[in-house]
Amino acid sequence: MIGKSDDIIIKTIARIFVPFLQLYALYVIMHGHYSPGGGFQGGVILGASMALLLITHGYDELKRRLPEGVLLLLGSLGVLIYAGIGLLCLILGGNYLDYSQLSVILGVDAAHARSLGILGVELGVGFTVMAIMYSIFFDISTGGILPEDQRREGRVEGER
Amino acid sequence: MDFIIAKYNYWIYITLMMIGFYAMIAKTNLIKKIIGMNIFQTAIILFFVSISYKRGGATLPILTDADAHGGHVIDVAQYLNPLPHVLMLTAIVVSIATLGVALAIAIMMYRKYHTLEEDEILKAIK
Amino acid sequence: MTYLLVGLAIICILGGLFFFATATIGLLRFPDFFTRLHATGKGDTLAVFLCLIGLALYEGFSLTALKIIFIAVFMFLAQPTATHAISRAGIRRGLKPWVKGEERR
Amino acid sequence: MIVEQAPVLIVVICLMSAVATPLIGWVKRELCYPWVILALLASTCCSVLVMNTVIHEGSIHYYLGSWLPPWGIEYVIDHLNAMMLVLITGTALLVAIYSKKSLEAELPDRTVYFYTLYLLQVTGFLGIVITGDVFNLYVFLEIASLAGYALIATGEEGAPLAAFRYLILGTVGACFYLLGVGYLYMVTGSLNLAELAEILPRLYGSKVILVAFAFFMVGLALKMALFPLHLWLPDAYTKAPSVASALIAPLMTKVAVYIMLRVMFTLFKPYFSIDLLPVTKILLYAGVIAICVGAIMALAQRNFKRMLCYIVIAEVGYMVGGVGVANTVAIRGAILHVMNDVVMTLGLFAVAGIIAYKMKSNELTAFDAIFKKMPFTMAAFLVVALSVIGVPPTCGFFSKWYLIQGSIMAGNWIFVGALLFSSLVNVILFFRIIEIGYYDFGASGAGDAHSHDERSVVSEAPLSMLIPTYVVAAAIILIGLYNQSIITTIIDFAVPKL
Amino acid sequence: MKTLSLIVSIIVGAFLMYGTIDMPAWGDPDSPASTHVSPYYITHTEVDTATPNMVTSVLADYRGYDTLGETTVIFTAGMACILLLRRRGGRNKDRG
Amino acid sequence: MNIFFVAVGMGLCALVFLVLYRAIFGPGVFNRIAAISAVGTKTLIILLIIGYVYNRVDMFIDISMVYALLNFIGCIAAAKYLEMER
Amino acid sequence: MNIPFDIILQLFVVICAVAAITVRDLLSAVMILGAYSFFMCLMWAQLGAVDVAFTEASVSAGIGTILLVAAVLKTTRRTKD
Amino acid sequence: MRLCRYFLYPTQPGVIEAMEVTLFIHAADDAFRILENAKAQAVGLLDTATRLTSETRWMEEKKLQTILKGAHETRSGIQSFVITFVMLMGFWALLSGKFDAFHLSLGVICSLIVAYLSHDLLFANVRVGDGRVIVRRFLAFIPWLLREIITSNFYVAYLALSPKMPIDPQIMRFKTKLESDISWVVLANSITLTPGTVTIDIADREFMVHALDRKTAAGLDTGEMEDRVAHIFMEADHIYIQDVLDVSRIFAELKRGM
Repeated sequence: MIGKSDDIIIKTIARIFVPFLQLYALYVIMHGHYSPGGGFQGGVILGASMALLLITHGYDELKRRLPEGVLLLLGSLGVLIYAGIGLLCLILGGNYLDYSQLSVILGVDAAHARSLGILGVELGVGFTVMAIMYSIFFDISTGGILPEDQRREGRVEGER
Repeated sequence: MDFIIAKYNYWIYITLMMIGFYAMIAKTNLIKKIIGMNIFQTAIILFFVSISYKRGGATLPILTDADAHGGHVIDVAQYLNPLPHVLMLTAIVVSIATLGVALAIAIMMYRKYHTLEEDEILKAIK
Repeated sequence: MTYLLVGLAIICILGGLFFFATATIGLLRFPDFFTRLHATGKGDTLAVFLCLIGLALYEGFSLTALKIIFIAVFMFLAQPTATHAISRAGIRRGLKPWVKGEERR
Repeated sequence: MIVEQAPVLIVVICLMSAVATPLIGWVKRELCYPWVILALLASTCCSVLVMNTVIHEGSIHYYLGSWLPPWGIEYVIDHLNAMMLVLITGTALLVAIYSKKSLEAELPDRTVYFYTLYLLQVTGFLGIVITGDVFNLYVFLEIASLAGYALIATGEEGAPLAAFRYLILGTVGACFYLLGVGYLYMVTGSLNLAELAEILPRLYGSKVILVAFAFFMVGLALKMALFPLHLWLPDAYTKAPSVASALIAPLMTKVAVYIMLRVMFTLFKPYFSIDLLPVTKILLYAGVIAICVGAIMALAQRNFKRMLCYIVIAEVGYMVGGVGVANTVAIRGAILHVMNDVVMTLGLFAVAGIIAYKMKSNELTAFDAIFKKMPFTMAAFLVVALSVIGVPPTCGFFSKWYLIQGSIMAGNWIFVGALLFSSLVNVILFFRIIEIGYYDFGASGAGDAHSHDERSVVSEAPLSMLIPTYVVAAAIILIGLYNQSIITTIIDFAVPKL
Repeated sequence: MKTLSLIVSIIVGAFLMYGTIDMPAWGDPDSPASTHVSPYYITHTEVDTATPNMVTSVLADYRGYDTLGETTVIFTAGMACILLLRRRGGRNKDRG
Repeated sequence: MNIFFVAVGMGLCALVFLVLYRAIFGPGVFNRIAAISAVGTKTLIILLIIGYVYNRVDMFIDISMVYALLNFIGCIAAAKYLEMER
Repeated sequence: MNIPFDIILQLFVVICAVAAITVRDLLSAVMILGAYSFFMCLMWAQLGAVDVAFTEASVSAGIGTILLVAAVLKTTRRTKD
Repeated sequence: MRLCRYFLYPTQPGVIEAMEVTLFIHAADDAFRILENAKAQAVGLLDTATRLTSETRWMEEKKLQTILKGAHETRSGIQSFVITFVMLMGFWALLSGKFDAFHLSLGVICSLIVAYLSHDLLFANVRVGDGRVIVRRFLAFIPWLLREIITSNFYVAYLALSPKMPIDPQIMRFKTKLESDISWVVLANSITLTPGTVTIDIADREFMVHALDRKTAAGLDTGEMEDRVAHIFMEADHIYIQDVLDVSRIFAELKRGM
């Protein structure tokens, strides 16, 4: 199901689009303060760009770029960043998720500390959403069987 | 007449909700049920977004440059109510997460029984 | 000058609307899948292009206009590719193209 | 500082360790089990700390992000919350200790993700119970539900279908709840539970409030499997893996009952729920029917776990009926029964898990001569069974006693009748099992000497499963013995002022 | 079954329509929803958080805990999919 | 000018209505995909026009862009999956 | 924004919803659901909920439809109702 | 690729420059002789020009290959990384519209990440050619394409609106002589956009095209578009009249320079 596409046109166009798509997703995450968007939306776009890469260039190409362990790590890391920022505020003496406490280490006033705290939180959300969306997509489109396992079993169903 | 004009948005959301609810209960196909679930959740989101709307030229819940740096008093009626939007972002996320899990369970079942009809699966289990 | 720009924008948008209309009519009237793709693949590309250029002209020279033009360029690349992908899937799945004299499907 | 921050730490420790579990499992799979126990232990300590603070200093308010209530989210912890917190963390800890062997037998290759979802489920429950914000409650309700669907779907043959039905109905329930929140928000403009409770009395005549209340109730009834909406429960809990059902069966329905109590008596004033609307009447009759149907259906089952599921439905009937009687004594009984029922259901499902682990089956035929094979397990089972029936020194007796007393005071003889009927049925149920287990019928198998020898050999469950079961049995007796002090220190503060 | 569910959904719909009678008119700027809590967000977002987009500031700061829960929901869904569908636990099998 | 934009938007809506006929009744999946990609392109323009009506185009342009990008991805994915259907 | 625009969009949404649950081919139903999400997104943009529209656009067009299509093709297109 | 080399290392590739100049001078004389002959022999012009251009192209190709063989690794690694980074940074500036230090540094970080992740995507097997020439020729190609697109749209409009709908769909196949994938993509998309034809499939260099009627199918068969695309990417040993004009213009420049 996630085999390489043999259509040269789609492959080439996807290849050209993917970097721009990823940069656009990062832009959406970073500029959630000023325009619509934020961590979740950007994460979804990142996940979609990886899904595009997966269906056009195949699993191996993607694995070379982002191994599965890294993906799992990113998925967990996102929530850990979010909860960790909250915990950091708690350790600095405020309540949980009180970003204004971050002004001590960031060296800016409270309002901007909150702004930066929002940025960090959005980054965390983006990581998690990217990894998880991609993972859900991968699981559903392959039925959860990794292609390498399939190959080991000698079956090549789905590698059309 | 006034009643209909003032509230037609709510009527549409109720219609959508009935459609989704009917699909969730009556259809036997699992994917159809999931589609119904999606419609149902979207209807509720529509309801919330309708709450946040203000007639009379209110603009998006993002401060314009003049208001952000002008230092003058911000007119509340000029901006839409942001809170329901926030709640609905969360609800959309929940709906997509539910969709993922539901599809995973449906695929799991298809793998075992080779059908997506609920009654046929029940027959196969018995 | 501004009047000229606005007039140009209106002409562009109306042209886009016209091509949208023909593409839609083509989509409805043509006899089979592949011929319908002709309508959407060509008509929509130009129509979107014209509309976006018109909107960008109306906006005047700004970053937003640049972004709109970027979308236009993007659509220029994406639309034919999507058309191609769909038609290829159709032919690979064994859809027979309509030939003259058959009933319309 | 720990004491001040303890409320948030209860949830956050659970959440962060849940998120870190896949990473730890990636490094080494065997580390997951001690990690989960460690996390739950820390969480339990915090919740006991919170409980202590609540008992001595009254209810706690904690402002997340330091934003004051109508604008930010706040935690409000009073006696009812604190009790639920301790119950949830304690149950989760016991089941986690219990889970090792059973999980290795049932899901050998998926333990890492199972533990992750396990912790997430506990996080969801804790978040529901601790929060003072109606929308935040919805979010955590969804966390708990999603984790629950997944845990149930990993079970035996037919579990996916049960999980799917649960998913559909659970989503309807959660969406109804969300709709109720929307209606309330529309006419009040606030999401904070305490503030809503202040604003709402001015609006009690409004139809919007009525619809919102009805949708809250229907949604929660779906989640707690009240009688006409209980159809998803038996399949789901029977077919789930035994660890999952030992976690979900005691907690899910009770958490829903907790939300119902909050909605009826904190969000809305008691006189709205009791006097202005016929809600309590409906709840009373629903409870009565649930008890009768649960008891009768339990009699008809040939599968032990399925029988327990119908008992759970009947127990939900107790609590809902107790709320429906609507006087102080009966509600006190209902709240005490929430506590007792968590413990008793945990004990029952733990025993069912042990038997499934040893016998590979939960059919009643597997109980042949089980007293000889597993004397210790069955001793614990006997204590739990006596409590479910309602025999005096155990805790089950006292909650039933309060319920009966309350309904007599209110003159609700039908509820008294239902309670007595259900006790009778429970007696029949458990004595049937004890009979099968005590005498060696030899119904299954070839009944020759060889199998007879095999049967009489003692093959007791592993200690990691036995110890939690015994803790539960001890808790049943202890709650029974000290019920008076529990009521005076905790439950009397939790009962709403009618 | 079909008629029954149709009846049920129509009953639910009718009940909801009954509820709309007392609702404030759609888009009324003076309805309680727009006057009670949200004005604070609109007027204070720039002062408190230096973020012009109030949706972001409410999402990540005023009600940041909700968003933490939301992220956890996503995480839960991902883990659920892996638990349900992956037949071999990824590379865990080889290492653990 | 506002009136003009609203009129264009209404015209596009009418066209979408026609395309919807193909999307709902069109024989086979392929006609539907073609129709839905056509709906997507028209939606893109309608979004921008809504932006002009609100006078905040710079906020709507991002949505429009993400729409274009993701509609393309969806189209490609659907085509690819259809191609290898059993 | 203005009433006729609103009513047209709502009409579309209802038509799509009815079609999505009545079509007898799952893949087509999923496609129509995609169109439904498009209109929902438009409607939210039109009600001024930009962030919600953004999320819906990214979720429905980006992931939701692809997930449903992948799931349908992983299982079957046949349905009885 | 050479484009960027010129931009980034303006002083370095002196060797290449020198070799090119000699080559060009060499070719210039040839070309002028040919052009003078062409006045007399109008028929022989194309043939000779063909030979000439293919020869120069062949020589240039060989030279480039020898030069670039050693530098291949660094090119695909660092250089494409840098180019990708610069392009992405430009894209970021377009998107962001905020030029203070904080947002620019964010942009640099994001561009670095994306460039690291996908530097080999944007320039994977792009055929080596003169970047400046390609860009210029591509820009020159666009007006023609636009004209074709507008024609095609009017054609579709005519077909859609005419009551009898005079169509006679055909499927035709032809082999292409283009070599690189990017040129295939340009060709295929141009075919899709121009009157009455849609590319359906490419397999083994064979294009499968659906045409609305016989005439458009025949129009495609002359291969004009393919020649234009080949001209853009300086491919295939086929000559198009513009190539000659191009070459002569270069030579005129050179002549003036000397």
